[in-house]
Amino acid sequence: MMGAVAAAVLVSMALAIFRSIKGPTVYDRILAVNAFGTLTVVLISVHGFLSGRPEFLDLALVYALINFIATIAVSKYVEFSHMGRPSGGDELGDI
Amino acid sequence: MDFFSDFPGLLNYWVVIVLMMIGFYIVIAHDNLVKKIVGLNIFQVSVFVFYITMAKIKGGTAPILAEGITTYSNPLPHVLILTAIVVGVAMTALGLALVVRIRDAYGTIEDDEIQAQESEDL
Amino acid sequence: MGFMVVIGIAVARLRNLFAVVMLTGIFSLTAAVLYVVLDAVDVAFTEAAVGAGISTVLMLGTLALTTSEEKAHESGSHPWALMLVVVTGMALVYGTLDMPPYGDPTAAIHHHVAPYYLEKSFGHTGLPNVVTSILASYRGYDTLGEVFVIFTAAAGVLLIIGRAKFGRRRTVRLAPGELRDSMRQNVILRVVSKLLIPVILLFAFYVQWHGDFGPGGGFQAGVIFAAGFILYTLIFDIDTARTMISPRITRLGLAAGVLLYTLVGVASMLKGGTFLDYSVLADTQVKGQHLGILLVELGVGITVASAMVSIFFTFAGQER
Amino acid sequence: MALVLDIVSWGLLGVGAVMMIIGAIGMIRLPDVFARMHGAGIIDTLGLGAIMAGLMIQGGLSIVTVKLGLIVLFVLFTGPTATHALARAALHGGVNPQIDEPDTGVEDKDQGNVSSKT
Repeated sequence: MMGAVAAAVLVSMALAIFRSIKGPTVYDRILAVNAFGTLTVVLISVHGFLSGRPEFLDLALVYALINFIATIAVSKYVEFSHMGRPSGGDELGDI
Repeated sequence: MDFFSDFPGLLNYWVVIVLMMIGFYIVIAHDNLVKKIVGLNIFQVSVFVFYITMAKIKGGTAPILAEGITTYSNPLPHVLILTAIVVGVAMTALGLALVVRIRDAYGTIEDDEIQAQESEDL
Repeated sequence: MGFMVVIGIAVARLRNLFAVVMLTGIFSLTAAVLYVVLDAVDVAFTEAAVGAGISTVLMLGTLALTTSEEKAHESGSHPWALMLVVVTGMALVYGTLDMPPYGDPTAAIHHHVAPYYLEKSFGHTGLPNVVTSILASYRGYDTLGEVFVIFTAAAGVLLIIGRAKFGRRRTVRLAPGELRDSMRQNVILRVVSKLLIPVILLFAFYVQWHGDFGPGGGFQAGVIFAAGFILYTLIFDIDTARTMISPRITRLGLAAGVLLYTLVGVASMLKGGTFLDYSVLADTQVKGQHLGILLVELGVGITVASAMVSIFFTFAGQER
Repeated sequence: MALVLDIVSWGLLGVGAVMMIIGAIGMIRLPDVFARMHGAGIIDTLGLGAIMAGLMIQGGLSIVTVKLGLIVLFVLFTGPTATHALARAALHGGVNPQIDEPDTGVEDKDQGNVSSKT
């Protein structure tokens, strides 16, 4: 059963990768990366139970955390950094 | 996840080699400097995977001692790669800083355009 | 593994650098999953924090400073490059034919010092995480070298692009009350981040001190700690972040971590041992080792955290 | 009692797995970014939540359960926030087509959808 869950997660990961490679807009890619991160969290937890040593869940927590920060950084980058915007301003450099 | 560990013999190494070659190709065939650094990263990751693959022992678990477990994977490559990853990101940062600096000096991050400007100056 | 190849090829083909950076993020997440499957939890920890988090952010910073489009080549593909790559790959595949098969417990690598570490490390250091014991104690010299490399890299970044450029400086003074077009305006983000940042920093400390017993340690904790500040900088702006933790502090921390590491070594010399021999630091060997590893990991953590924060600040503070 | 718990946990895991796949298919099939966010939302909330709940029951009362709970809490906090930031970025960017990629080929029409909806 655990194996089935892991397989389902892997299939979803494949779909997310497909979206992130294909993704017509930048936002599709970001969305896919975010979803991929969530799927990774699940996969790590399930793998912990599969291999019988479920105490390594700190890892999954770090993944969730980093995933969030990366998504915020990317959203900020696409929202505020327009190259060559005349007004300059401090939103340009601080991604 | 069982089908990961049921891979026959050398397949893992071959995948590592394919990855390494992809990274190598990016580094030598692309002119964009950021792309080159990405290629370098891929190359790096392939080496990491190679080491970690060598460390794995079938039926072993992570090298954190606990009661009732006798087989552990080899911890030594893990240590080497752990530090290598952090050093790798420091190197990446240095490379990216150089790219930014090059962009300031030449106004471009394409290798061939930089070469062209250099030959004009001479 | 199949995923990684697909992503790698896609990275090679895509021309939009932004998409390439995104794919690199996924690539490194996949690599981290692979490490977990191959039992390297500590490595996966580091890769997740460093590869997926910090390097993505740094690459975005570079893209913000340069350009996000790769120019098309006139020459098209490079047949010579492809040929060279294929030939090298063939040679390497030929080389693997002599490698021991995957997961073979009789391979040469598992019979040198590894069994010694696995059997003796608990008796020597009293720590269940063998990776930490090897990292900080048996191979303490190596790790000291790595810390110096990180120190040097951060110093190099500061030297190369750390100075504000003349002529390109255009500081825009905002009238009081004028809306800043930034993420600070976004209430939801601001509130959630304010809630989360203390938790992140606390978690970093947990990883730092718990590294002796589970996956974790100085390198990972430093990166997570830095990630907390990076999040703050993303939500507010670089100037606000600089008032909170000034570049002086990060520079000081950069040196202090390395110094702490070295001083532990010197202290063990003064107490009659050799350099970085922690056994003499306390009454019993196990206690001494434990204390030494704790201090050394703290030094590593301080250096890594300050290095990451100062590198990020340097990139973020570049264009203003 | 143990059997009941097992059945409940398997049920939750199954529900979670199905939700994951539904969400991922949604991310592929739906027409534009804002619609696709709903697919990602299913993965974030119901998929992750159900699987974690199932694992919690498997793990029993221990530190593992606490950590799983922390993960769920964390993702429930961050997931919607990240999606919100992304949606804002997309909304602002959809008006301004210069962050488009040029090499999308056929699917460039999707961008038209985005800007017409915003």
